[in-house]
Amino acid sequence: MLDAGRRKLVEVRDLKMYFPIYSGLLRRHTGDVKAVDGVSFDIFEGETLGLVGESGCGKSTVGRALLRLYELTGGSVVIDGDDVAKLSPEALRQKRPTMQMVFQDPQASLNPRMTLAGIIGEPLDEHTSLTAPEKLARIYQLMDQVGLNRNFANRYPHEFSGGQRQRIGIARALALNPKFIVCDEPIAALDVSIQAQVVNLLEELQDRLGLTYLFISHDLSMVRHIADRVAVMYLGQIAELSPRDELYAQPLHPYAIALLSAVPEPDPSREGARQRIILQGDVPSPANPPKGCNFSTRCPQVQAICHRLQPDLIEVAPLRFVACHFVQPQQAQPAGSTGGTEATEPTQQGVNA
Amino acid sequence: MLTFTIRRLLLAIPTLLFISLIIFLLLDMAPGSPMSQIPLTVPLEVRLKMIEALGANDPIFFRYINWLHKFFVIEPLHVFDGLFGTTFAGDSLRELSWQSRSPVADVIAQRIPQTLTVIGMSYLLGILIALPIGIYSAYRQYSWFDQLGTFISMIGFSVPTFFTGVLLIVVFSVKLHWFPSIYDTTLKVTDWASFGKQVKQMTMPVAVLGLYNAAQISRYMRSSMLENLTQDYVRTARAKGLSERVVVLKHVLRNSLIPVVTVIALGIPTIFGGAIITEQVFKVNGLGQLLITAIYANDLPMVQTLTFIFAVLIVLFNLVADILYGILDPRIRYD
Amino acid sequence: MPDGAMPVLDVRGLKTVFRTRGGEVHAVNAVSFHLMPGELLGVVGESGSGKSVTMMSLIGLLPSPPADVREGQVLLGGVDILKVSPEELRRVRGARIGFVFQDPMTSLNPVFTVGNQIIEPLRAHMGLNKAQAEARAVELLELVGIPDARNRLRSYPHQFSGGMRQRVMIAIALACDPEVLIADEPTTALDVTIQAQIIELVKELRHKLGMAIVWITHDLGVIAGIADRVMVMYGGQVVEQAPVKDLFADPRHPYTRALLKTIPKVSGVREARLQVIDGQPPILAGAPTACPFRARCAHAFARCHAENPQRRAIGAGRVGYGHDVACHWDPEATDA
Amino acid sequence: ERGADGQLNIIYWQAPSILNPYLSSGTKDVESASMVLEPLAGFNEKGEVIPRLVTEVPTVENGGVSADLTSITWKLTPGLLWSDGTPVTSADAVFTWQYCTHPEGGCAQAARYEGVTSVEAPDDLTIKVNFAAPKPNPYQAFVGATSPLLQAKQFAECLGAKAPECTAANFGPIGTGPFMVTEFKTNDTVQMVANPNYRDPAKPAFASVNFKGGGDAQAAARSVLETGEFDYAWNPQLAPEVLAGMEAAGKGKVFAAFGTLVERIEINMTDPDPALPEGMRSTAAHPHPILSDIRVRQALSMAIDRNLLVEVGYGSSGRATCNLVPAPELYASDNTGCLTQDIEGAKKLLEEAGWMPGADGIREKDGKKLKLLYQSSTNAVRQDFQALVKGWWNEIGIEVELKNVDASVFFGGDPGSPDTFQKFYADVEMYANNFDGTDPEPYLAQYTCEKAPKPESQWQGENINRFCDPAYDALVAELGKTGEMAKRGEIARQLNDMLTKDSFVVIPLVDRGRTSAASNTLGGVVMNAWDSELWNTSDWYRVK
Amino acid sequence: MTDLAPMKLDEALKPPRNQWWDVWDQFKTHKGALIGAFVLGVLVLAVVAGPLFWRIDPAFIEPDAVKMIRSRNQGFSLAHPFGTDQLGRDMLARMIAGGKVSLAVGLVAMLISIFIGTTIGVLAGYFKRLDGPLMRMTDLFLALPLLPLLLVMVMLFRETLAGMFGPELGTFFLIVFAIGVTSWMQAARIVRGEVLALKEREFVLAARSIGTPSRRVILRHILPNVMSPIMVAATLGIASAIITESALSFLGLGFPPDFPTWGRLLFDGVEYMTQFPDRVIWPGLAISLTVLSVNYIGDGLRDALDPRIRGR
Ligand SMILES: Nc1ncnc2c1ncn2[C@@H]1O[C@H](COP(=O)(O)OP(=O)(O)OP(=O)(O)O)[C@@H](O)[C@H]1O
Ligand SMILES: Nc1ncnc2c1ncn2[C@@H]1O[C@H](COP(=O)(O)OP(=O)(O)OP(=O)(O)O)[C@@H](O)[C@H]1O
Ligand SMILES: [Mg+2]
Ligand SMILES: [Mg+2]
Repeated sequence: MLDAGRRKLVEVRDLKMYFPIYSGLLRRHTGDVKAVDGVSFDIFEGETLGLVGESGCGKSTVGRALLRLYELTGGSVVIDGDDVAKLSPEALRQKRPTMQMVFQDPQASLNPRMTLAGIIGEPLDEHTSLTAPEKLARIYQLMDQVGLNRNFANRYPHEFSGGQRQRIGIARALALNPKFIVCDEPIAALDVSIQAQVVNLLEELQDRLGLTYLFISHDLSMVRHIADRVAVMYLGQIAELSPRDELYAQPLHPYAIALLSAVPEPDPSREGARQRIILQGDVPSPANPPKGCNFSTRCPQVQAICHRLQPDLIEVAPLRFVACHFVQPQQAQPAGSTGGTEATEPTQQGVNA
Repeated sequence: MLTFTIRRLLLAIPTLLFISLIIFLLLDMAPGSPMSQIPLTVPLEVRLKMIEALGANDPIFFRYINWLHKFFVIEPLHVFDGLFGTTFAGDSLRELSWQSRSPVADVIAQRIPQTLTVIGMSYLLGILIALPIGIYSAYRQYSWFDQLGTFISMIGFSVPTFFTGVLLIVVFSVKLHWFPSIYDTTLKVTDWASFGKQVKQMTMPVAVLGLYNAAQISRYMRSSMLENLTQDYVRTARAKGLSERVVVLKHVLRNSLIPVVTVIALGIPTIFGGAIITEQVFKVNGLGQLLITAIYANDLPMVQTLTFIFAVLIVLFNLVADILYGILDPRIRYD
Repeated sequence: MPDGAMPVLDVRGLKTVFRTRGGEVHAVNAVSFHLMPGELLGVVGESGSGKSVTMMSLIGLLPSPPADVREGQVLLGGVDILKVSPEELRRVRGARIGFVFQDPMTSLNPVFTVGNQIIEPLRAHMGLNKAQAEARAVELLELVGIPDARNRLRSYPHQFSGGMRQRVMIAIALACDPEVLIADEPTTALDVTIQAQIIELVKELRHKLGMAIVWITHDLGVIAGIADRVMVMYGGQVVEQAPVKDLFADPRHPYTRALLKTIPKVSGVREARLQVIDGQPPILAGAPTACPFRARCAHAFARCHAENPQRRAIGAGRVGYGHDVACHWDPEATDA
Repeated sequence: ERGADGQLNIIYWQAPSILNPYLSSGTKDVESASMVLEPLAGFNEKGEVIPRLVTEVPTVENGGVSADLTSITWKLTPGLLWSDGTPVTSADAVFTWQYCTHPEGGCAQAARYEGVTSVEAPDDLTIKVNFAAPKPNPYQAFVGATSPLLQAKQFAECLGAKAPECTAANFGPIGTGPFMVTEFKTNDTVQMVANPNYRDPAKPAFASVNFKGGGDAQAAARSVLETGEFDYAWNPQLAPEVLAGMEAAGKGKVFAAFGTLVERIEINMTDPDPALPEGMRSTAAHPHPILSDIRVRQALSMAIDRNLLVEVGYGSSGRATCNLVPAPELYASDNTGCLTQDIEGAKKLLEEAGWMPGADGIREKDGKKLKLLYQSSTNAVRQDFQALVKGWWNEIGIEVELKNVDASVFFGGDPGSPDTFQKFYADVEMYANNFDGTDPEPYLAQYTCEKAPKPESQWQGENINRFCDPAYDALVAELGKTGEMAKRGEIARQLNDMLTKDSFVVIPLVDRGRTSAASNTLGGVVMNAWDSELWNTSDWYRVK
Repeated sequence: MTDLAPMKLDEALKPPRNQWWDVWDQFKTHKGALIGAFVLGVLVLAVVAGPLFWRIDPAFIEPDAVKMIRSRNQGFSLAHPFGTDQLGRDMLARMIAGGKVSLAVGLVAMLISIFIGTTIGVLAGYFKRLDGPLMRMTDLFLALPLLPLLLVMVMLFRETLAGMFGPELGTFFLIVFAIGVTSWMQAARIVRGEVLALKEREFVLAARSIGTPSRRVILRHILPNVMSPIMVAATLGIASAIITESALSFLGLGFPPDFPTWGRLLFDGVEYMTQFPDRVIWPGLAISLTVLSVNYIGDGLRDALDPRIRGR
């Protein structure tokens, strides 16, 4: 499925996005919220990369930084050959049509005072010089594409259901025939029965138009459904980046393990039998991340080294990248044994503690 | 919070210096001279001499620096001397009004009490009236009470105080003889009788201004309440089984008051600015009247000082509003 | 399920209507259910199906106007609390029925300390003095697993993470040892690891305190993990009701079936395309005269358009106590 | 009996800002101070000089004034005391003179001591004032409320540049008047009590005075006439019918006295055209294209019904006048020719001047419209006058544009402002002026050529209308040399006529009286237009 | 998947229409706004068309002295329904003439002040760099003494404007400009606050992700959403502009003195209040009616501009 010869559409290297904290009498720059702290990954053309992690770990920031909605603190983001981080404003504007975004909250991301036609038409106004009838035709075409009734063109966002609103957002993203779309939790605010509609639509469009997605979500089951590869983020860094099936079958990073175990299954028989790993404590503040491994404060398998050294994201198995001291290339075994009950015991395998 | 405050105060200094310069230039540019109220019978040469004696002919830059020096060095020293009986100020020349030739600071200090009592009272009264009205209007939105409130506050906005003030005087002083039409600034409250007198003479100006302020603040209160009445935590409070009174007057009110309190704080400098027309109508002779007479007489030192104090208050109460916000709303922290 | 025991809460034929400019919205339509002591009833259904309105109608939390609780009885310990005076109802709220709301971010008053908000119902209902109430508040916070409870009493909600706030909400709901706890989507806004923490907490508390719980959610996964019995709502009505195992094993209503299929799984076979329920949720204008699901139902037939189906029992048992469904279509008949 | 009548309440709607008339010549300041500070002699309601601190008024006849008119000698009444109990001596007068003539002092009353070379005190009670040149009118220094005696002891440290720093003295001068200050709040109130050392032990009748300032004319009038809160209100300048309505309440009356204050229209003899470069506008280099013609000016005057103006604006406190100097009798010309309105005559004059009615009723000449800009200061009565005069001028075919300017700007004299009355960037303007005391010489001398405001002199100058006639200048010079009263009167009348009925560069409208409102319970009020109107507060009493 | 398949186009497709029609449709349903619009319409009509029917010149004074004296201060009569003033001028004609000025000044000055306030508020809220300087400038304007400021403006611009547009129009521009320039601060403060919040909303981010330049983000997304506080400021602005104008003309900074305005008529009338109360009642009523109706129109417009409220 992931042949090495496929073209990399997006290459992210050591992406850093810090939000400055100013304090003191003279508003001196005293620290940073390290929302994203050195993230590297590639997205191949036509693939969907899932990005999961708990709230506040920096997923949205990665997505936004990719499209340069923020000015990056460091690193490079090459999309289709151009380093987005270094483009001039005008060049960036020219580049915008190739990369688009679908937002988390369909209500919030639509201007309540614009009609559907106005919203979908906005990118056309900005980047094309279509005549009014051509524009209208294109709007209708887009509406058809995402399954919105043409009669809705004059309606306002509040007159739509959540699923329909998200379709508007998708239509807007599609308007300029982008190659790459960042979907920032496009389904989180939607009802279950509508989530499926939107996910199906995204998949269908991908098949039809050959789109590339970065699919951000904290719904692991949905990511499993849609993504080809999945990156698990924790506190501004990638903990694990693996092909989907391998990850769900056998997560390697302790955080990935805990995360997957926490997902409830809609099946009482299995749900009752499952062992959950309940993480203790809260996520540390990204303004003041722990020394060493970011996950060291909550990790069930924490050891002394974790508090000292920050693990690198290394390829432990073909196409599987993990940032954990206890997961090393020679044996792609999950950190700790699979049994949740023993989770607190440090793993013996392959680690010379 | 403390560093925030200090930082803002430090930042305020260049701002205020700039403002003072602008005011100075503006006043200097304004037409009119300190001689405008001197009778035409005074011959020209005498006028020129008088202007020279006032120092109004010195170069503007010199006058500005001079003013700054007096305002920031000499006057504070005098205040210090006055408080502690020291003599740091020596006999350096204080900032003198061109009109009365007395130190500007003394005149202002003399005016503050009556302005504060009358205008301050009316502001207080306005708040006291406005809050319950705003709360109830919002709680019963679109009820007749609410509609009437809107109507009256709109009238309150649209009818100027020079009209309402005179109307009150005609009705209550001339026709009914209930209240004096002229405010006695020399009245000292020493016993119940003089207190009664004071209350009597304050009634009308306070009422006129109070109603005007009330109209304004009640609008803010209402919209703020409306916003908070539909919040989720109100439902939580009800689900806890709290009585309606506690829900509205504790949970909703506390949240609604936050923006209103800051609006009120931002309005306080206007108290010190005096209500020029109201003071004039009721002859209160507070800071507003002082400013207007000084402007008419082109008394630059007085106008400059008053306006600058006003600017300081505006900047200060901007800060106070921010700090109040931080105190009242635990979500906001300045550091 | 303790058969023959008295239900703590028995709701019969509840009907709630909103009066709006565009006409009446029949948000809750003849909803009946009961709750046994110590039982956890899961309520699922898509957005707008009337789950929240049903629960809020019970204890008069809906603003009136526009809401109007028209018909029905809500028997709490045998007393119809829809008929009692506002003052008495107030004494039920918080004291005998605890409520946990969906959004932990906005459901706590941002300007009062957490302690203050926990103490409020304690003082209102149990007549504790300040010191006693505080002691009890510490106990409660410890119960819901907030470390350093004594100090955290003085914190404000924004100083807590979402999961901690939701725990505080639960602590408030539990404050007066209510017989019934109604949790309206308590974990929807939280992410999975925190959700898992909360679910563990509720399971534990149920065992400790033995109260009856209504748990509203969209997430069938959560239901599968904790519920004893499940009630499925659609279009303001109860369309299916069954013990949790039965429901997942043998869903009867087409909506329930569709719902179970739309959800992707974390394990097992990965489906190529997700099932979707086509069409839009019904508009609840006017009293229902037909099945609310008819427009989206693959099995709809003439009767569905003419008559609103009544709940009928599947197999043995009364409606409401075993497995029941409100549908004209009989899968066994057709499948056969 | 002193102090028997309780409190006297006076309201001035312009509040006094200082009680030293040498530092401010504002009416409010001079008059409030006049209850405390006294000159050697004053004027009575007829304009006659009366003794105050001296035994008699010196004249040439009684030898007090030297025959060559170069000195005047005053004899203080023996035994006079300041309110602090110290004796009044001639040294105080010498000091007062020094005080006001100090080069750095900026004395507001310096004009009063003009021409005085020295003031001598040969003994404690004798004051000799020497003049540089013969002074036909020697009653300037130490005469009238504007040049009272200061106590040398109190002001000793306040000479010259130090004058403004003596706030305590300026706010509470020690005087010889019937009252002494107990508290002064600048621009607000003055509290006074009867002076225990006042020379007449029976006076004043009032024990204390509450002198309130601020507000507006209407409120002041109301407080006396309608509510009775105050006994005396200064200058209740209100529409006559409003004032009449207030008087109807029966609590008080309005008093008027006529002096020399004349409301007039001044004609701009130079061209104020905005098209002219700055520095050329309203200067003698460019005579006025329309108003240089005397027939037009006369027509303007003839079209005005002065009696109606009086009726509308002043009622009993005004009189129609054709003279710039309406009083005293000696100097007042008998000119009444303008009092009857003559619209037809005015029209005829304009036609003679070549101004023919145009299509829209506006007269034209050589394609130029007869259009005037008429400015005045902001004041309700003046605006009514403007409206009325505009109506009449319209009637005779003149288009009029009105403009009003805030008084503080109009009279402010700021050379930077285009709106001052000196700059006169308008065709005609209206204001009132008068002269101090009874001698019109300096007043008439204002209209000499060299006194025209011009850019070179920063637009300072008193010859507002830029009238320039060598004959007039010569006559003014002659007046300055003439000592004989009858002759002086004749010359003055001639000068007055040259400005008014001979040339119509000044169009006098109304001789405005001074008014005040006094309660019916206040006795002894005698309005005085020649001196402070509070000149005889020592005689005021409560009517029981 | 009926929902996803291309829909049959059942009705004849209406092309997207101008959204102002929707605003109007909603506005029509707001009762208060309609009454307000009606009253304001009547007032505007009265002052615009009034002179056609009521042909008395507002400045006309009986030239004949005797007649003039008799015509002063009259009460109601058929010849003068609103009576006459102290110079015998017809009050109705003056009310009509005054209304024209007052309404025009109120509206235009309000527009200017709202325009400045909104611009400053939006810029300060949207561009972080401008925030500090612009807000300090707001403080400065709040602190500046109004009267000297106006005097300076009059001094600097009166002649030039009068030269360009004639005395009346020139004064009009000067006055509306003066009032506008000195009354925008409140609006700026409010708008800035709103913009700061709006800027963080996702739809603004969405517009940026499309590549919409800041200028159009502001015009298209920010401005329409700060409409409602602007409306409130605008309603209050009209009232204060009308009153301020009267204060200005009283100070001689305003229109030529024979030019009636409502504010000035009210001010002048106060002197005669006890004897001829109708002299204050008419202008007072006119001002209040204007302000009230503008307020209700503002309410209606605010609702109409908000599509979420629309159609409820
Ligand atoms: N503009 C900003 N200024 C300062 N801090 C920010 C800003 N935006 C985000 N952060 C911080 O950066 C961190 C990552 O935020 P981000 O929104 O990327 O999280 P997320 O993974 O998308 O979370 P969620 O699932 O809740 O959307 C958070 O701690 C957040 O508080
Ligand atoms: N105040 C109201 N006025 C009118 N209709 C209302 C009101 N509140 C709720 N409704 C309607 O009642 C119906 C039921 O709403 P309810 O909130 O109970 O849904 P829910 O099942 O809780 O949905 P969710 O899962 O989104 O919370 C909805 O159709 C809703 O539109
Ligand atoms: Mg996010
Ligand atoms: Mg709900």
